[in-house]
Amino acid sequence: MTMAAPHSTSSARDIDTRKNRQAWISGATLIALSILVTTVFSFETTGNAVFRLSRPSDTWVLPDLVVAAAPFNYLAAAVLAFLGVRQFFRGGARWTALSIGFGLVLAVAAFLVWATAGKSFSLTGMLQATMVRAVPIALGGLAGVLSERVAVVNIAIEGMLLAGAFTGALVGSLIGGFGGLISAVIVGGLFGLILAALVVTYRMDQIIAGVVINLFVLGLTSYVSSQVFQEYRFLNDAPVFRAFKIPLLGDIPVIGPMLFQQNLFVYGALVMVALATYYLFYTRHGLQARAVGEHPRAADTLGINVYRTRYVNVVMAGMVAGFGGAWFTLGSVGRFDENMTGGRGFIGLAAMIFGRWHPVGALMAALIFGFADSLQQKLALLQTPIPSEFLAMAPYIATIIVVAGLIGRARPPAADGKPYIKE
Amino acid sequence: MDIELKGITKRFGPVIANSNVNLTIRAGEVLGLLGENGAGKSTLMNILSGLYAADEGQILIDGKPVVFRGPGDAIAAGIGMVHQHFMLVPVFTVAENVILGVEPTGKLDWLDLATAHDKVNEINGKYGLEVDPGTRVEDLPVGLQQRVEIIKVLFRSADVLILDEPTAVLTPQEVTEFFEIVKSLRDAGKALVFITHKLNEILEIADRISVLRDGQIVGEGDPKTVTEAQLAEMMVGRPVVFEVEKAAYAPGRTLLDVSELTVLSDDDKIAVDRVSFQVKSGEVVGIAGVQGNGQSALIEALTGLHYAASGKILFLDKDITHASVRERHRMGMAHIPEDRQRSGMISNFTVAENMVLNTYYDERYASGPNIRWPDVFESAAKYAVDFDVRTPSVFTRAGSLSGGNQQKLIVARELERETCLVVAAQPTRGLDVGSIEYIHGRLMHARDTGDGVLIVSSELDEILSLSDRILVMFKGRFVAEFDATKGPVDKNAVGLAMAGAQA
Amino acid sequence: MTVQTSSDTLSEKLLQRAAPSRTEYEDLVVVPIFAFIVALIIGALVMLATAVDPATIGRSYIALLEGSVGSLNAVSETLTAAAPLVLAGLGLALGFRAGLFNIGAEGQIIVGGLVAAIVGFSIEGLPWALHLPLTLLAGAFAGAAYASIAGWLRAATGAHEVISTIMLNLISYRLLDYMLRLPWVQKAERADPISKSVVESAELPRLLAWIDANLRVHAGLFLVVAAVILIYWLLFRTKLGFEFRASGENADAARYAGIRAPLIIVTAMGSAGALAGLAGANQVLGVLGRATPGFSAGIGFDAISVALLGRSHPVGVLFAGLLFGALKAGGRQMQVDAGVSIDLIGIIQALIIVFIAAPLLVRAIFPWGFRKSVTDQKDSAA
Amino acid sequence: AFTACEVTDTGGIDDNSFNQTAWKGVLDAKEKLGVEARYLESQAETDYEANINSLLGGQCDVIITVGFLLGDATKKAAEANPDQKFSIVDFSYDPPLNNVVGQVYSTDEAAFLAGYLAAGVSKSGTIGVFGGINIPPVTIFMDGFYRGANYYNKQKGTKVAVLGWNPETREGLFTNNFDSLDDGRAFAQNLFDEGADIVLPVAGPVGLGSAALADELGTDKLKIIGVDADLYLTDPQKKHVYLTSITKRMDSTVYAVIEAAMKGTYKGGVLAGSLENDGVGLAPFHDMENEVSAEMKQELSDLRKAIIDGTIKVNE
Ligand SMILES: Nc1ncnc2c1ncn2[C@@H]1O[C@H](COP(=O)(O)OP(=O)(O)OP(=O)(O)O)[C@@H](O)[C@H]1O
Ligand SMILES: Nc1ncnc2c1ncn2[C@@H]1O[C@H](COP(=O)(O)OP(=O)(O)OP(=O)(O)O)[C@@H](O)[C@H]1O
Ligand SMILES: [Mg+2]
Ligand SMILES: [Mg+2]
Repeated sequence: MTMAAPHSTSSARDIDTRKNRQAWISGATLIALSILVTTVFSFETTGNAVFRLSRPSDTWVLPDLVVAAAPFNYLAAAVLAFLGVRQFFRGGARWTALSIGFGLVLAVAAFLVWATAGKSFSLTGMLQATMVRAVPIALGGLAGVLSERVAVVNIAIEGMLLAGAFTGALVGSLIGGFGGLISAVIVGGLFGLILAALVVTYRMDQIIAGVVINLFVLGLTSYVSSQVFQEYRFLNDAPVFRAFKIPLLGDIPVIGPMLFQQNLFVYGALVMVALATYYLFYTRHGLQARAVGEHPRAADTLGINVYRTRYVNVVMAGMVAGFGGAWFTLGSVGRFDENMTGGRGFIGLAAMIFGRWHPVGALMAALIFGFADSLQQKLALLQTPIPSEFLAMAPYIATIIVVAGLIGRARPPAADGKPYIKE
Repeated sequence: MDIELKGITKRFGPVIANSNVNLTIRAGEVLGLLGENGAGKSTLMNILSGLYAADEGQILIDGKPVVFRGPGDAIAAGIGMVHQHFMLVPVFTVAENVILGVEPTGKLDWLDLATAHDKVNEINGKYGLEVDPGTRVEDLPVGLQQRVEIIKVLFRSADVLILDEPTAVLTPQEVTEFFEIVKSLRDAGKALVFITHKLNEILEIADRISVLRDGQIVGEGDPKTVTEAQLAEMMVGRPVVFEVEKAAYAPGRTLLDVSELTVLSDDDKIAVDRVSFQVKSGEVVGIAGVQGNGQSALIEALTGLHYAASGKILFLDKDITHASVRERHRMGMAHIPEDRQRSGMISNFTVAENMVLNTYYDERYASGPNIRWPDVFESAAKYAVDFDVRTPSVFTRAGSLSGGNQQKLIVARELERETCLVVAAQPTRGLDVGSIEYIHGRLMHARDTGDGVLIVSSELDEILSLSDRILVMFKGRFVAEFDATKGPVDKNAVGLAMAGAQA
Repeated sequence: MTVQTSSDTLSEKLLQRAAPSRTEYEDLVVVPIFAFIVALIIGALVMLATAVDPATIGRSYIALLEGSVGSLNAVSETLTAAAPLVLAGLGLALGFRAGLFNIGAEGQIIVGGLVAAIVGFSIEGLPWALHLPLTLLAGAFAGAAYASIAGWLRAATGAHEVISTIMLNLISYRLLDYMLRLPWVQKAERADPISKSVVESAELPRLLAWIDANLRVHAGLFLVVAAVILIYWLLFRTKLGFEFRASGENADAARYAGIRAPLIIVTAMGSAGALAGLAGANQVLGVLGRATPGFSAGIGFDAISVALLGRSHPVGVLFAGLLFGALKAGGRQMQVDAGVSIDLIGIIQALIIVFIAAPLLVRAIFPWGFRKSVTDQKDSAA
Repeated sequence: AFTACEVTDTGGIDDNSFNQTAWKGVLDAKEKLGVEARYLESQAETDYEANINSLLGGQCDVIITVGFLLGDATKKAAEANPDQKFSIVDFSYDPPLNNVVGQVYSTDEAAFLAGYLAAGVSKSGTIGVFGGINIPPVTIFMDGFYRGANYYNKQKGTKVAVLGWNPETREGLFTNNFDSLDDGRAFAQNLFDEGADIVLPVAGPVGLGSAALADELGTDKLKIIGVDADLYLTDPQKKHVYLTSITKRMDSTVYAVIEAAMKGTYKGGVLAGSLENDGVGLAPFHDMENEVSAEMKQELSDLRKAIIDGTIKVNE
């Protein structure tokens, strides 16, 4: 391996490398963004965009962030153009990803400034909402990571979330919030167990098993909700875990409200992401779990019990999803409603893929989604000329763009979706 | 530690993989285990290593019967196995692979990788293995992956090492080094079982030889007295011809003319670097090289699976540098891909469907948008017979055939149609002598009837016995060329060139 | 000469198909029957657990039967509900066969149905024989185009189709809401967001209106039958189908065989979208007569179950679709007659799929229902 | 027995909103008139026609369909079955059908009052509104609310801002669904972050999520105005957060239709609910009595009269 480069650089130059093409494509994208920012977001834009960083009630009140709209956007366009042109001349290399990432952020900022020109909104509130909206998606994504890392495809996240929400509401109404939360986690784990049994022991197709669990949970919870909750309303009136401020940290401007003035579920999600990262990548059982996901036969030959590992991890995934599901009821509105998870489990699945099967990646993906979602709400208030339906599409379109443009072919665990048959 | 297998029988549904097998394994000795594809060697050893449970029979360790409920038990009893198909997690590092299942752990289940690295280095030093514990296994050449497997077994302080076809992927130099390791292990008092299809190797290294056929022990041999021919006959049940018969070298027109071809790997590294060569009709050109030196990328570029970053490929005087896979097929290029399971066939398709995998659109089988299945079935049956593909019917799942028959199926598909250039990558990897004999005969037949044949193989003997000209590839370039038409080529010289020594 | 004949008889032997084994027969016939029975029993247990008295449970299952096949109207409702499920299910099955997990049928139904509605109301004066096919084609084409976005993204950038189709579903809902309040789409003088009505020449005529005006079964039925045959033919008889299946089973091997993966991905997605779009058009032209918010009614998601239950085989999809249609129609009757919430049907559907998709489970529950596995082995060995 | 049947919209019978309010009318009739009551939930729009069909055939004396989305299906069934009595909530036909009573409501009148009230009660000078989907049955509330607050500004020279709806561009804040309670919470939070201390969610059960937020924040920070039913009564768990509700007395109109059908006075046509006949109105303030000044109460009652006699137009 020592004489790895007997090649002249000239031969590397004139050949058509993928990297060069990528550099050109991203260069063109950046320039297109620059043109967009100039023509649409800067031209005829006047006034200041005011972003409120603090609420009057905060301990330390920061002044509002006032941005002169037109100059800022012209500047942004110029930077974008510079980055784009640079791509063509320098071929980008390792700057490509960075440039395009920075360029996207800049374009979003320019868009925001344009929409806010002459008005104001609470940036802190938006970030706090970003975090809140990201929680169920991040937990769903984390549940996906845990089970797919042992090669069990988890389409059932949606159902597990819904089961958690339902149990949280029902048991929470009867014995209180913590009881509800624990039961939700247990029931989530139970569905994890069912999924594991179906796919590991009974070798059912993993996708069918997931779809079926979703269908079953939706049917059962809707049935009970209309057949029972309708009549006995006290069964569907759970207490909500309130936000509590972590002393000192919670007082940090902007970041404080986002991270440290939240409820149990937000802290729980952050802790779980950290724990899962530790478990998967720094512990013995995590190593074994990943081995089972990548090459179950190899794990088996080394005396690792593939089936048991799959059971354990899928049950853990179910428990995480159960916790995430409880967020809908115990962490948000205190009552269950039919299909109240509204597809958040599927978005969690997307977050998992987008986050490259890594807990932190899934959290980041969920935050991007949460950001697009709360941005959309702010824009609706700012009265942009864009119809509300199109604003509501923003998170979804953003997800597609990011997945297509930045992620490309992510590599799932090698054995993902394949049943393991001993002998 | 001595081990005795007594009356082992194992069935997979209707298949009897082992039937009443008795075998003794002794400390300080290398037992050579021979047998055709599907004879039951791997199954027997998987039973010994606890992966499978025997249906009947007993395992005795130092005279005491033991029962293994899983590989964990066997490992605990000091039995380690290096599997025929590597049991390594490609995305893990060497150290992670080695410790998997017996991880050194700190508090809170913390994975102690530092200790793991130390231990790997310790074993490295003891047996002269030299593998960097921090490298990802998928980035290692096959030869080194092999060593990782051995380190794994040693790390578990095994006294019995089972090596299932460990040399199938090694260069001659690597085999020599590997045998050194085996000998040092034997001298350290370990018991070894060595499975291979290569008779010369077994004669060189084994202290005793057992031969399996159809799941039964059919004979034993003493490596000092027995000959290769005797062993081969014992395995196959009939005399085997080792020499490849071929007609006199009479090259015709140039079929393939490659000039200054550069190919990039998926991560944009240069895999093939400005390579030029030609293949003429009626000749066999062999490309020798250790895996990972660009042969696969070269083949992919020639067959249209990977784009050429620069350079030119002429086929039948036509520029096909940017032609599609299909166009090249149509012009008469046949391709036997190196990984038959992954890319050569579709296991869930039937034999018939696989037989027409790249000819289904041909007029012979299709009219308009339709495929005429009866015609397909008939042809498939014919070719299966012609090429000795042993299958219950053409409607059988191809995945259920044995490896040798799968390979014959692919060869049948590629050679039955009108071709003029055969590109064969590792055409006989992992096959037994009988199948190898057959496939070599077929390739030579193609040459003798005027086709050009390009063979890429890491099996040096194969290259030497088939090729008219030999090109040695190292780090993406041809570093040596040998002419085999005027007399035998020096095997050592080729081996050295493969290892990068300047010719 | 002798060699010749022996190889001929050999190849003849190779052409003999093995008779379907006992296990195959059991999986195909016995397992579904058991699955259905177990699902009903568990459904009854759920009802018992929620304080429904046994008499009502009995009444509800009788209603389920009556409502699905008990009368002409019931059969008509079953067929009406099954039609879009089968159409969209066929599309999904096609995708599954090609290795694409397309969750996007819902969005494709919406876009297909919406475009069909627009073509259906905006052209007037065309004869029936021209207008209806044109409208159906427009729906199919729109569905295909919408699905192709996900296909193209997958082929060009590797973006996972599961994500992109989920997102495209969500986008399509908003798009529909938006379109329905555009002045040229919205029904005149109606404040609510429904499209103009499809003119008569674009409607799928009701087949049994001459018996009773309330019988809703419509000419979309012919579409369904044609689609089942077409997809069967496409998948198992044509070159394109072979390419689909090859790519789905082993994309690598397909590439080696000269099949162009990107093209296949886009074509397969497109065909799947066309069928889903047709399902949307079927609803708009045959059932609703116009586009309304949420007219897709989750059919795209039920179709996933239908395709999976039908094992991605056109005939299987047909039967699975009919089963789901029957449960839907019967469930309605169940709610009316016995007052049991139709949501129970969801539970029963899920259970049926579980038991059909995991034959091992059914065998474990009913060991006496099946031959012992040892005899099984002897069967296949013989 | 005399049987009254209800076909719900897709929200389901338990939506805490118009399906449920209408069902309450049927239940009232069951209790007071001794009729038999049945309902059928629509799971999707494709079900409407089938659901109505399955209630035909003489088992129901009167069929009540709920929601404007059932308009066409009801018309079709009514024309095909001229002897069957129908009534539809939130819809009317022009020309009227002989066997359908359309029940419609001038909700903007009540919403106008609510807007006026909210503008007066707000301490922050900002009030907010959001809707389910951008469709007329929703936006009519938002229009009335917006104009009511503006009327207050005009009268008092104040500058109370209404967030979430612009009657000119007809764009605003919408959850784009009627079932995600969590959206209801997030959207209210968003409005609260921008300074609103009173929020009107016009999105059926989604509004219950907003109520959960107000409960958590405390009613001094955020108050909710309910829609359709008096949510103080129908959502007893969170009753303390409701300043008032814009009521649409679907229960009383439904009851009236059933009673008429039973007594033989049933006649097809339109039954219009307005401030005048108490078909729509503002619910009592209940626990919030003290939050609303006597002066405001007086003004509201005057405003109500003015709207009824037409001196104030709510729709301009
Ligand atoms: N992530 C995990 N995957 C699989 N099993 C787990 C996991 N975490 C804990 N367990 C199980 O919890 C139990 C206690 O763990 P502990 O580490 O003590 O077992 P162990 O001695 O390592 O067992 P083994 O050697 O069989 O793995 C074991 O049964 C273990 O298999
Ligand atoms: N898991 C299995 N399921 C069913 N049949 C099996 C399985 N493993 C092996 N067999 C069958 O058992 C027989 C013996 O296989 P085995 O792998 O032991 O042969 P081998 O001697 O190792 O062959 P090779 O030289 O190809 O490695 C073959 O017929 C094979 O098809
Ligand atoms: Mg319901
Ligand atoms: Mg073997």
